[in-house]
Order: sequence, then C-alpha cells, then structure tokens
Amino acid sequence: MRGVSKRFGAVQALSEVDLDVYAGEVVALVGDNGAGKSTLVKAICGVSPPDTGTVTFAGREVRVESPHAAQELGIATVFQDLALCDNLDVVNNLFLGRELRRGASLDEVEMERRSGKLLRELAARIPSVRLPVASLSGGQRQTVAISRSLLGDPKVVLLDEPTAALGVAQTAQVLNLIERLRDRGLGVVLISHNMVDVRAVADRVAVLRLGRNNGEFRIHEVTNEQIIAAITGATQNVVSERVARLREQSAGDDPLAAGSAEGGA
Amino acid sequence: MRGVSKRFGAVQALSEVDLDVYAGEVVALVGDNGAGKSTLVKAICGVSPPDTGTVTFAGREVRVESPHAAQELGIATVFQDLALCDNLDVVNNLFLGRELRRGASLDEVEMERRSGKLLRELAARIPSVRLPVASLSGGQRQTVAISRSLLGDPKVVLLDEPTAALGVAQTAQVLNLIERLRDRGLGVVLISHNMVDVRAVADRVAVLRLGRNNGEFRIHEVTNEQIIAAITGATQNVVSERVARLREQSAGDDPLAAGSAEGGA
Amino acid sequence: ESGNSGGSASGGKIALLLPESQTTRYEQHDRPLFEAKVKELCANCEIIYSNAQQDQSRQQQQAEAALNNGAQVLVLDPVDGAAAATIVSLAKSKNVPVISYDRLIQNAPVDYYISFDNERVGQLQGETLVNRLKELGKTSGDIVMINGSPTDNNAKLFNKGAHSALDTSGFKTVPTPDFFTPEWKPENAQKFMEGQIAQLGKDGFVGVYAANDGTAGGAISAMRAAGITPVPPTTGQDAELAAIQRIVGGDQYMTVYKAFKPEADKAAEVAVALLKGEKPSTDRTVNNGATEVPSFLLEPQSVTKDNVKQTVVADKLYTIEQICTSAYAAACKAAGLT
Amino acid sequence: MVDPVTEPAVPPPTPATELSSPKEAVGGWLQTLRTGDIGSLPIIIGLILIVIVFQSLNPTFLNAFNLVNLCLQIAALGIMATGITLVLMLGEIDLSIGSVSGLAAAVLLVTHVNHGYAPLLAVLVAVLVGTLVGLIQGSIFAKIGVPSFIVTLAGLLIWQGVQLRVLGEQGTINLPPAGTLVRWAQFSFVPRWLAITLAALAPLLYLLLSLLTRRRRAAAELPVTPLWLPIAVAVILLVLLQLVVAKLYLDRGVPWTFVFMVLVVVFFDWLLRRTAYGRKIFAVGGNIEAARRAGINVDWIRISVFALCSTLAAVSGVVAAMRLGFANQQSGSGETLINAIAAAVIGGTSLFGGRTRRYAPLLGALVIGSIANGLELLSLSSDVRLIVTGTVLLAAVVIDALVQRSRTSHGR
Amino acid sequence: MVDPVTEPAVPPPTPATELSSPKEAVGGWLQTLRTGDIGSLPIIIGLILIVIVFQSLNPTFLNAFNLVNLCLQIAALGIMATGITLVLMLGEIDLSIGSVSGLAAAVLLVTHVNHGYAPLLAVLVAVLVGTLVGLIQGSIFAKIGVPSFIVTLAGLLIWQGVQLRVLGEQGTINLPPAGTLVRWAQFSFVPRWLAITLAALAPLLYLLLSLLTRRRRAAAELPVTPLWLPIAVAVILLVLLQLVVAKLYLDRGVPWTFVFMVLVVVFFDWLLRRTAYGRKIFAVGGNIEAARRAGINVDWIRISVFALCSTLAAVSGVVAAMRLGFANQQSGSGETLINAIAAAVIGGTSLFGGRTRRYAPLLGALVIGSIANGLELLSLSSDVRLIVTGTVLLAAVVIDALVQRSRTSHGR
Ligand SMILES: Nc1ncnc2c1ncn2[C@@H]1O[C@H](COP(=O)(O)OP(=O)(O)OP(=O)(O)O)[C@@H](O)[C@H]1O
Ligand SMILES: Nc1ncnc2c1ncn2[C@@H]1O[C@H](COP(=O)(O)OP(=O)(O)OP(=O)(O)O)[C@@H](O)[C@H]1O
Ligand SMILES: [Mg+2]
Ligand SMILES: [Mg+2]
Repeated sequence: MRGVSKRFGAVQALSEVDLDVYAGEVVALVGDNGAGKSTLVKAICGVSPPDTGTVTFAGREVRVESPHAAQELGIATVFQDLALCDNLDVVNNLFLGRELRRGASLDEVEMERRSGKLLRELAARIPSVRLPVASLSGGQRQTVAISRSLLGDPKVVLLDEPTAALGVAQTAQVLNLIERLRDRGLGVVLISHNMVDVRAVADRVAVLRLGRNNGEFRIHEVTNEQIIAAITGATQNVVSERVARLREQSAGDDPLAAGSAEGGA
Repeated sequence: MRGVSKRFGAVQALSEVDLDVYAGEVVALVGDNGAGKSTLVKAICGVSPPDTGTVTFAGREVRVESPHAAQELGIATVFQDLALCDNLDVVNNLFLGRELRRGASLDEVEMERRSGKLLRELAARIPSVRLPVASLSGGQRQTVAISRSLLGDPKVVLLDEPTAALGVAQTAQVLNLIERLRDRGLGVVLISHNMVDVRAVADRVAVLRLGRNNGEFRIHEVTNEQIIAAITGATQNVVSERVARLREQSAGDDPLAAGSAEGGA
Repeated sequence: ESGNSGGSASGGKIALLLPESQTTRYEQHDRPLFEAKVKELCANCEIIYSNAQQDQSRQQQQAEAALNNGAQVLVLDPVDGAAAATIVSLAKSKNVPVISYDRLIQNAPVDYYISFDNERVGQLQGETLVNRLKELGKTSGDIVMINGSPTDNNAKLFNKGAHSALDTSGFKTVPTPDFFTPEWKPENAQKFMEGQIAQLGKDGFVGVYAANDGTAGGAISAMRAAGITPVPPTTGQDAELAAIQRIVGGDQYMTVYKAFKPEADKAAEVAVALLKGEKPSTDRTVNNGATEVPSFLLEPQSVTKDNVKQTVVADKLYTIEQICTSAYAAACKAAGLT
Repeated sequence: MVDPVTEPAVPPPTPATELSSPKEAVGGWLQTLRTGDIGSLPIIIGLILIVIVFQSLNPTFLNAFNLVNLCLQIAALGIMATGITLVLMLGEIDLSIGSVSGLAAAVLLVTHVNHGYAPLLAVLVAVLVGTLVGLIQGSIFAKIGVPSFIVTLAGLLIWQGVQLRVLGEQGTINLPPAGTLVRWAQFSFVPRWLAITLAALAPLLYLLLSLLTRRRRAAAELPVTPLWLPIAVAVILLVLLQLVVAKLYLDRGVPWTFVFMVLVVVFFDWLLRRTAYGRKIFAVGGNIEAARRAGINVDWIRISVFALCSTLAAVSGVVAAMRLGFANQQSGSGETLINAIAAAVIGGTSLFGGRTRRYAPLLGALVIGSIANGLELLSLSSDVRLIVTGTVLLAAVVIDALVQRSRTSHGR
Repeated sequence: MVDPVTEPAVPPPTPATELSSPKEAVGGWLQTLRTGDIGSLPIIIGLILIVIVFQSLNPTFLNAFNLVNLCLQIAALGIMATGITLVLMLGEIDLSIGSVSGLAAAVLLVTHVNHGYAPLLAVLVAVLVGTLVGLIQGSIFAKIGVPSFIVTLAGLLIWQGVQLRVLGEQGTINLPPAGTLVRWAQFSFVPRWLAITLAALAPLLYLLLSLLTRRRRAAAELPVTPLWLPIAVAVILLVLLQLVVAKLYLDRGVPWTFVFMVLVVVFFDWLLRRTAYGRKIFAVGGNIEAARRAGINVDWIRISVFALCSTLAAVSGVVAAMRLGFANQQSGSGETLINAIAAAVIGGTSLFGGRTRRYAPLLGALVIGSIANGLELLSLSSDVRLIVTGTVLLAAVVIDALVQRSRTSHGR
C-alpha cells in the first residue's frame, strides 16, 4: 500500500504511509502508542477505508471498501479491540459470518467440534466453548479472536497486538503459529510493543511514528536500540547513521541482552 | 485476604485463594489465562464481591461490597478491560467520580490542567485531552486508565495488566511509577504476563493456577523457569523441590537471559 | 357584541372545528355538507377546516390558527364541551362569534348552539332496546352495557341518558360498575363481550346496549363467534354503513341516526348570517352555566330494519346499492330493500 | 529457547456440561437455577401466579369457553410481538407496527369487499403492503441513517393517514359475515383427533431431534446432556399438551388462528436460533461493529428485519380484522403497538438488543392476554381497571427481575 | 539498563484547539463541519427549511400573532422533553410521563378548584406528586431491576387510573377563568422593556463568561479559542434575539410560560454539562459498568433522574392545564408521550444513552411545534394531515442523518 492517509477530525492519524507485505514473510509493525498502527490495519482490512492512498493486492490495485471485500480477498484480521459479540458463545463468535450449515439450519455439532480442536491447538484454557464470550477472561477473549482469523483460508493475516493479554504458554503457541503461517506462504503483519516477540518471529520491521513511516529494517541487521530509537523519535538521520555504523560491525548486539531494554526502570 | 472463592455458574473461578499485600511492596500476581487473576482483583476492589472469604485491611476485617467502599478504603484499581466511558473525553474520564468543583459547577480548567500534567508524567502521547476516549488508540486508553488510578490518594493500587498495550517508552514510565509508588509506601499488586516487567519491579510473586494458589516466591530467590512451571502446571511438589534445590545455589540464573524464556518459539 | 363581521357581506372566513375523525360522520358528512351549504349561501366565503383528533389541546391550537388565519366566525364542535371555554374567551378577545356545534360548550358566552341532544341519544337507544325486548315478550333479564371511552365526556352523557331509560324498565344492566370501552375500540368491546358471555353464559342476557356502532360491531362478533344465534337485540349509534348492513342482516337491532344534513345546514345558515352581521332568532335556549344560549335542537332518530328506507336511504346518506352488497343481497330482499 | 508448552490439550477446569446420573444432573440444574441461565422459568411462574389469582377471583377464568376465547384473543398479538422481537433484537424499535396492521386490515377489506378480490389474493396483497412498508422504512433507517425511532414514528403517522385514505368515505367496512375469512378466523377449529395427534407428535418430534443431536454429539466426542433430560421434558410436555387439548375440547376446541400463531412463533424461534440468518441478527444486536468486521452485510440484515417485522404486523392486522369481522379507522391504533412491545419484553427480549428468550412473544402474549382477559371477568370501574392492569403487569415481571438480580449483581 | 525515555513532555502531534487567526479558525471550523462534531447545526437547518416551506404555503405562519401562539404551544412540550432527555441519557425510557402530566393536572385542579388550595400551593402539591411517582418508579427500576420499559408502562396505566379517580365523577374541571393560574399561563407576557433587556443581557452574559473562562485557561497555559469566536457568537445571538423580540411585540409579546420553559431547558443543560451530577448521568449512560467502578452510586443516579423526569412531566402537565384552562380525563393522554420523546430525539438525544446535543429539548420542541402549527394553518383533511406530518418530520431529520453519515462511516 502506498501513500495512505487518514484524518479523524483534527487528528491526522496517518500521513502518506507505505507498507509492503510479501507472501511467506512476517512484517512487524511497531510504533509508539497512537502512532497509527491500528488505524493502518483498519485501513487495509476495509473497516475504515483511508482518505487517500492505494492498496495493491497480488499485483492488482484494489479498493477495500468493506470488511466483507477484505474477506473475499483473503485478508484476515485480529483487531486490538477484539470485536467479539458478547452475547454469543465462543463457537458462534468463531464461526460468525461463515457458519457451517446442514440443510437450512446450522451445523452446531460440527462447529463445536472444530472450535474445540482449534482452541486446543492454541493451548487455550477455556472452560467451555458454549460460554458467552462476555464471561471470558482477557486472554481467553484474545485467543478466541486469534482463532477466528485462522478459520477462513486467508492469504494475509493482520495481527494487532495478538499477544498483549496472553499468558506465557499461549504467547509461545501464537508465535509458533505465526511461523507456521509464514511457512505456509502467508503474509503476516504483526503489531506488537514487545521487542522479544518481534525479534522472535519477524523478518522485517516497519516503524511508524506520529502517523508517518519512520524507517524499515531487516530484523537481523538492526538492534533493539535502533528500533526503539526509531519508535520514540530519534530523527531519521540519527537512526540511519547508527544503522550504517552498526552494519559494519555486522551482527552486533546480543539480541537477548537487548531484550532487557524493554524492562525499563 | 483469606479463603476467597467465587463461582460463575458452572465455572469455579476462585477456590480458597489467599493473598497478602504489604505497604511498600510490589506483589506480582501471575497465572495462566483464565487462572482467576482478574476475578481476584474484582473481588478485592468490590466490583464483584466474592462468594466466600474475608478481606483484612490495615488490621481490620472489612467488607468491600461496592467499588465506592473500596475507594473509601483507598484501594485504586486499573481494570484489564479498562472500563472507561467512551462518550466522555479524557479529562472527564480521569476525574470521573471525583470531579473538581468551583462553586456549584465543575472546574474544567483546573481538571484539564491537571490532566495534562499527569499524562505528561506518563509520557502519554494523546493528541488532546478533550478527545472522547472512544477515539483513542489502545495504548492511549490504557494510559488514561492508569492515570485515573493515581488521581485519588490510594493506599493500595491494583494493576491488572497495565502495560499490555503500552509502547516501550510508556511501559518504562509505568514501571518507574510503580517503583515510586512503592517507595512512597503504597502496596502495589501487579498482574502481568511479561516476566521481564515482573522481574523489573516485583518484590514477591504469587502464582494462581486454575483458581487456586500455586506457590508464592520472593523474586530474588526464583528463576523465570520456576515461575513459569508454577504457572503452567508443574505440580506443587516439583516446584517446591526445585525451589529448595535452587535456593542452595542462591542467585542462580541470570535474570536477563531468563527474560528470553518468554520469547517462546 | 357578537357580530363584528368586518363588513363585506359578499365574503369572509368561517372556521369549522370538528373534534375527531375516528367515527365517519365528521369528515364524511358534517364537513362536506357544511361546506356545500356555505358555498350555496355565500359564494365568496372561505372555510377554514380543522379536526382535533380527540385532543382538546390540539383543538385549542387549531382555534388559534383559525383566528390567526382571519376567521370571522367559529363553528366549534368541542372535543370536550366543559373545556372549550378557553377557546371562546380567546375568540371573544378578537370579537369573533362562536357557534357551539353538535356538543354544548359549557360555562362560556357562546352565541348559538346547534345540536342533537347527547343525553337524548342515550335515552333513545335505551327506549328502543326496551321496546324491542318487550316486543319479544321479555320483561326482565340482564342487559350487557358497553359504554364509550372512559376518557370521553360524551360517553358519560350517552351513559346517563341510557340509564334514564333502562333503570326504570325492569331490566338490569350488567356489569356494575359500568364498563367503559377504552378508546372506543371495537376490539376492546369484543374482548369485553367475550368475558361477559363466559361469565353470564350464552343465554344469560337478553340484550346488549352498545354506545356506538363500532362497539356494537365488536360485541356482535363476540356473540356470533360464541355461537349465539340469533344475536339478542343490540343498539348502536352513528348510522355507519357497516351498521346499517348489520341491521339489514339482522345482527344489530338499531342505530341512532342523527340527520347530519339539517344540522350542518342550520350551522351554515347561522354562520353566514353572523358573517353578514345578522342575528338569526330562535325561541329555544339552553343554559350552559354561563348564559342562556339561543339554540336550534334537532331530534335524533332511531333506525331499525323497518325504517332504513325512510331514513338513511331517503336522506341519500347511502344508496341501496351501497348497503346491499352481494353479502347482504338476500337479507336486503327479505327486508324489502330493493 | 525454552518452550514452556509441554502439556497436551488442556481439559476444561470444571466439566460442566457432561453429567451422567440424574441426581448429579438435577444438582447441576439446581445450581444453574441459582447462578446460571434459567431462561423463561420465572415468567412462566409469573404466568401461573396470574392464572391462580384470576381463577380464585372468578372461577369462570379457567372454564373451557374462556380458554378458547383467550386463544382467539392472543393470536394477533402473538404474531405482532414476534415481528417486533426481531427488531428489538437489533436494539432498534418499530413504532409503526400498529399503523401497518391497521393499513393491512384496510387494504384487505377494500380489496376483498369493495373490489371483489378472492380471499387469499386479498390477504396476500395486504401482507405484501406490509412487506413494502418495511422495506421502505428499513432502507431509510439503514441506508440514510435516520434513527429507527424517528423513521417509524413518521411511519406511524403516514400509514395511519394512508389507512384513512384507503378506507375512504365509508370508514367501516364489514367482511361478509358468512364468508371464508370470517369463518376461518372465528369458527375454524382443529378437529379433535388432529389436535390430540399434534399434541402427541410435537413432544415426540422434540425427543427424536434431541436424541439425534445427542448421537451426533457423542460421535463427535462432544459433551452430551444426560439421556433422561429430553425424555423428561418430552413427557412433561406431552402430559401438559394433552391436558390443555382435552380441556379446550370441552368447548369449541383449538382455534386454527391460535395454531397459526404458535407456528409463526416457533418458526421465527427456529430462524433466530438455528439458521445463519438468525445468528447474524444476534450478532448485529450484540455488537454491530463486530458483526460488520465479520463481513456481515449489516444494512441488509437491518432492512430485512424491518421488512419481516412489518410483514408480520400486516399479518397480525389481517388476523385481527378477520376475527373482528370488520375494519375501521381505529384498527391498529391505540394500545396495539405498546401491547406488542410489552409482550416481547415481558417474554424476555432486551430492548438493548442481542438478547431474547425462547418463545418470548408467545409467553409475553399469554401474560398480557391473560391479564386483559381476567380483568374483563372482574367488573371493575375504568380507573380501578387501569390501576389493576398496571399492577399485575408489574408483578408478573418482578419475579423475573428478582431472580435475575439474585443471579447476577452487575451488568445488563 | 537503557531508559528510552529521553524526550520531555510530548506536545500533541496536531494542535487542534489552538487557532490564532480568524481565517485559520474558519478553516478549522469548516474542517470540523466536514469531519468533526457539528452539533445542532443540521437540525437548525431543518427547522429553517420547515419555516420557509410553511411560510411560502401560508404567509400567516410568520406573523406575530402566530409566533406568539407557537411560543405558548410549545412551552409544555419543551418542559416534558427536558425531563425525558435526562432519562434517555441513561439509555432508559419513561413511558409514564404523559400519564404523570395528566395526573398532575388533575391534582392541580382538584386541590385548587375543589379544595380551595392557594394557586401556588396547589401547583406545589401537583409537582410533588410527580416527584413521588418518579421516586417510586425509579426505585423499582434501580433496586429491583425491572426493565424501565415495563415499570413505566405499568406507570402509564396506573397513573392514568389514578387520574380518573382523582377527577372523579366530574370528568372535566375548569380553572376559574379570571384566576391567577389562567392569567399567568394565558395572558402574562414579559413587559417589552424587560424582554429587550433580557435579549441583550443573555448574549452579553455569554460573552462575559466565555472571556472569563478564556482568561483562566490562558493563565493555566491551556489552549484557548480565538477571541473573535465568542464575540461573533454573541453578536449573532444579540441580533437574532432582538429581531425575534421585536417581531413578537407586534402582537402580545413573549409569554412568561415560554420564558419559563427556556429557563428550564437552559438550567438542565447546565446541570448536565457543568455539574458533577450531570457528568455522572453522562457516565452512567455511556458505560454503566465503568461508572459503577468509578464509585458512582448508580442506583441513586437512576432514581434521581427518574424523579426529575417525572417532576418535569408534572410541571409540564400543570403548565398545559393552566394554558388550556381545565383538566379532564384526557389530559396527558394520546400523543403527549410520543411527542416529548420525539422532541428529545429530534433535538439530538440518542436512545442508546450517553449522548445529547445542547438545548436538544428546545430545538426538538420547536421542530415539532412548528410542524403542528404550520399544518393547522393549511386546513387539510385528517388523512392528508397525518401523511404530511409524518413526511415533514422525517424530512427534518434526514438532513441531520445525511450530515452524520457523511461525517462518520461507522459506529452509532
Ligand atoms: N475513530 C477515531 N476518531 C478519532 N481519532 C482516532 C480514531 N481512531 C484513532 N484515532 C487517533 O488516531 C491516532 C492513531 O491511533 P491508532 O489506534 O492507530 O494508534 P496505535 O498505533 O494503534 O496505538 P496503540 O499502540 O496504542 O494501539 C491516535 O492519536 C488516535 O487518537
Ligand atoms: N462474569 C463471568 N461469568 C462467568 N465466568 C466468568 C466471569 N468472569 C470470569 N469468568 C471465568 O472465570 C475464569 C477466570 O477469569 P479471570 O478473568 O479472572 O482470568 P485471568 O486470570 O484474569 O485471565 P487473563 O490472564 O486471561 O486475563 C475464566 O475461566 C472465566 O471464563
Ligand atoms: Mg493500536
Ligand atoms: Mg485477566
């Protein structure tokens, strides 16, 4: 996608943002809070089409005017705000919009069976798939939302902070899953604030800052400090200088030690 | 609190859970998804009083039947689902329930000034404090919720995954803040799935598993692997054995390296 | 003080304010008849028409609008006769004379009153019903009483008149206290009647007093559905076409026909006269609490199968073709309506 | 790298659905009663209390003749309540249903009586008028975005005006008293043998379907309800239905209009709960943004639901006109609208959307119909009648509210 | 450890509120118009269109006599709409307001006329009856948890019954035609000089307050609106108000009841937007769970709001009765309820709670009042009148909806 802009009233959420996603690749989209990551995701998947800008999908320029159109194209999304129907149970949320049928009526048995299977794959700890999602814990809801996105047969998966509320085991499973998706040749966009997760699975990192592109890196050519500098606003110049300097040293920092940068305090 | 139990229909969310929080101490409450952490927090702060169990606060046994009662006691909470009023702007959400007045009407100017100050302290990136929170990004909302809990003059602060949606800078600020709270002599309960964050600020770690206590550790006496084992269900026995064994080696693992356990995959 | 016509005998504005459109008479008869007569008497006169849909405050609004539009005479059929005094005082403040049409405006300096007597209507219904029952050889028994809307003052007047005829007749009205049909709705009358049949039994009553044709229709449906044949004598009011058909078909015994034409014509005559600054004279007056109002009172007529032809057909209210649709052809023949 | 996931598939911490012995199951059910989802039980209890009170006040209440009347009386109400339930499920409102029912009645009478259309054709035309109205209102709501309250308030006025216009000069139009339509609505009852058979078949069908589903679930290794539960339900249903049928045939029997209404309620219950379309209605009512993001055509759901609601309102108007034997300017006015919404809400439909209980329109119509019917038997003056109606209505719902309240201390 | 936070306080990325030059500000305002919050402008445009249409159809529409009538006509409606706005803000409904207004009218008349209470005392009693009703209904709703729809539907019936009972045999009771109450509601107008002064003071007061706030904000280093904006608004307001006043004094002038209604609307607007209590109403309507967790006493907010709504309904009933000069069994029945809700909704109050526009009840009452008043001048038959009313109502709101729709493509 090229030159995507989006304005909300007085807030310019995105200005002229470019983003490329290739099949069989995981792109991490990182940026500060309010940088416009979620807005970009919503623009790609048709939930709130951008004011300007074009989306090219599989070589063709497309207009994604509605979530339905995105689905048709094979774009599946996990939204940061999850967007589940609280009044429906887990099974129904998973299959919402693509229910299985048996004659005129729904095939509840088959849907329930597949839901159970899918959730077990993600090591989800959900007491019963017949509970309304309103009564699930934060992490359980997130697991449901992630499972949802895998149910169709997507070509591109957009994950907006999928592991934010997940436990350690579930996070590991989701990262495994992302790698499996990449290996199956899907394009994956992963939004996360967790550099450890990003380093673990991403091939490329795109940084957004205040609604603008602020650098793009191959994951192996960059340190966490560099990414964080790009996120929090070291000027583009400084970052590129450092990138150039560090590239000479090649595989510079130990990524594990860098992971602690995030530990703050 | 002692012997807290809570049942939702067929799901026994908490059974006989004990938790102690002392002034000037940060307790990390960890556990798998659906372990009952949020339910425990809601039980403490009066949002959904437990079926059984007692809460002792400052030596007295108290009944916290409503969030208002909890506020009176000086318990402030950041909920996992944030619980903000989408139709109100940031200032109003921050001061909800404890508005500043000037005569009969509200002192909007003073509230706005203080909001701005507070948010700047947390390095929040919010375009305007007069935006309705509905239009904020996930991390911005979380910052608002955290700021809210600091506005009163709490004695105990319960933070349910406060950094889940925050950027790296904001996370660092929140961790700083937690340490400042501890130094001011407040009791802090921190729920988090991020072991790095937990290690960074917690003094003690309490583990919940399937609604039951599953071990309690001083942070310096335990490795990440041990905590994760307790979370994901190594039996109590195994964990205590390992704790005993590791205690002999004293400060065993390098916490930084252990941080990567969480990187999964 | 009544007639500031504003001059020109050749033209002027007359406001006709009618109370409701739920029964057919006002929109279907009174209005066109009145307009036709006015046009006949005064070609250049303009008529401002409003219908208050059973809402007194709306009627007040309409009166204000009419006066605003320059009405020089108000012909007012009040939703609530006791409550229309405000309108009269407003009109008086603009020196516009007021004719109380069909229903009496109480406690106000009204200029003329042209009407059928509502209490008399109820009395007529009661008398006709009692006579019919005596004809059938009954001297005692229960009469199910279905009154009009509990929030309609006229319903109270009909009820009062009916009681004056029924209470002394040897028959007993049920239930006590009296039932008033919410909103005059036929469905409500039907439900009520079904309850009464359940209570009294299918032959536990000798007749039905229904305040108007709508409620009569509901009651008759209830009785027919319960298998009561023939339907005991049932009253009505308004001479709706549907009621006339039921009368011809033998389901309803009578309806009260208020010959709208003479009433409307008279009102038109008086209104045009007032417009011209004249004061038509009459020897009858009715006391409305404030003054003795000069009045023209007309007699309501009871219509039964025997006099359909002499009343509604003769008055050209309905043609025989209208009444005798295919469903009623046989009955018409039997009744001699051809 | 440490992979902390060593456990296989995690079993749910408390297996709640699989219950083997009746004793355990009853325990579980009581448990559910106390804390879980108890469905329509409280309102059924409210209904039973109403019946007991009215019966003790006037013993004619439960006699066969009156029960048959009750069935006849609530047919139109139940149908209209079914329609408005769909709209309420979206969290929207349709104020025009009364006017639409009146308009349909007027159209039926004018086409059939004045223009001589065959009965069925006239009914069809009247119902299609309702559908058209619903499509128009639904489109203005969904496509332009005018709040449904305003669109249908405008509709309430407009269609009432059209109704007056359609009825024209005459005002009131009689159906031929011996015609098909009147006969069907007033004098047609299910033959006794058929009623008994149907009342036996329905529980058996339920049992059969339950057992089939149970088998499929067992085959898919999903938790199953204990075998005795559907059997017990079927037996209770069988006994109840047979008793009611026996009672009704002391008088005229089960009216076809009532059967028709029950079929409408059951069909739409199936549509809502067992089809993809119904699932989408739930989703739109529960979280419209989530529904839109799931690729559901929200506009189409909204328009079609408003069309269905108006269609059912028209059907209800037709049934009411046939039962009354005529239509006039008052058809569909007044309390028609509010009674239908009240029936849906009493039956357990939430005005906030996304939630309704099984057979809510039927249960609600029974409550409202029983109160109205019971009061007719009591000879009260108008003021007392209003006060008592309001009080009983409130009382019937208070039980429900109390149970709900004890069940959950927060949230809607 | 690396502390990544090196920047000081981050300035907002796009400073939106601070605008220095008029040109920029107008640009910003147009921008807001296109994409942001545009408030009540569309409905004001709708109102202007209605006025233009009716004026062109009948030139008496805008004459002084009719405008004074319009003022008199909408006083009661505006007061009732203010009350229901509060309830709608909670996302709830009160169906009983019509009955309560009728009951209050009946109580006023019976105490004043039959029992000889002094006018003010009688008014007080009538209004307190409303408050009591609201407290009862609010408590049943908040404490027992019966849906507000059902509680107030029961109220609708019960209070109408009580009204009939209070009026008793008599049915209709007239106020003494020359008494204080009738004089106040029908013949009391603001003296010309006072009206002119008030119409000048109001904009000046607004300007003064704006400037004071601006100073305080500047002192607190908060972004401020440009100086010219409040001045421009004040000037426009001044001119408009003076024009209207001048026009009205060609006839009787500004009625006190109208002034009273405007004061009620303004007061409750202030209460909603500028006090802690109002903020809590917004919070409960926006997210009840968040409100509860913020320590707000939700039950108390609910009960008090229902009490306020009923109180205002009673005040409205009293005003209506004084203007009509009587009360009868029909007072408060019919379309009273639906008109009040419609006024609130047209003015921009959401039925889903938590959202209302400034002075919504006043604007809504003006729209509804103008339509009704304009149509009265056109002498239409009932059927046409209904159709036209519905259509105009819809048209007035469509503009609003279209603007909203273009503004935001999703969400409520
Ligand atoms: N519907 C909306 N209306 C107005 N402003 C909006 C809306 N949605 C987002 N914004 C604004 O756009 C900016 C970008 O928001 P976005 O949600 O894309 O951030 P993000 O990068 O996902 O942040 P986070 O990491 O906190 O999730 C924010 O400043 C936000 O306030
Ligand atoms: N209102 C409710 N009704 C029914 N069940 C509930 C409700 N709230 C929580 N539960 C159940 O209780 C269990 C514990 O939930 P809780 O939210 O406390 O988990 P948690 O430890 O916070 O998990 P997470 O890390 O995912 O936030 C879950 O299985 C959940 O399904
Ligand atoms: Mg985001
Ligand atoms: Mg949680």
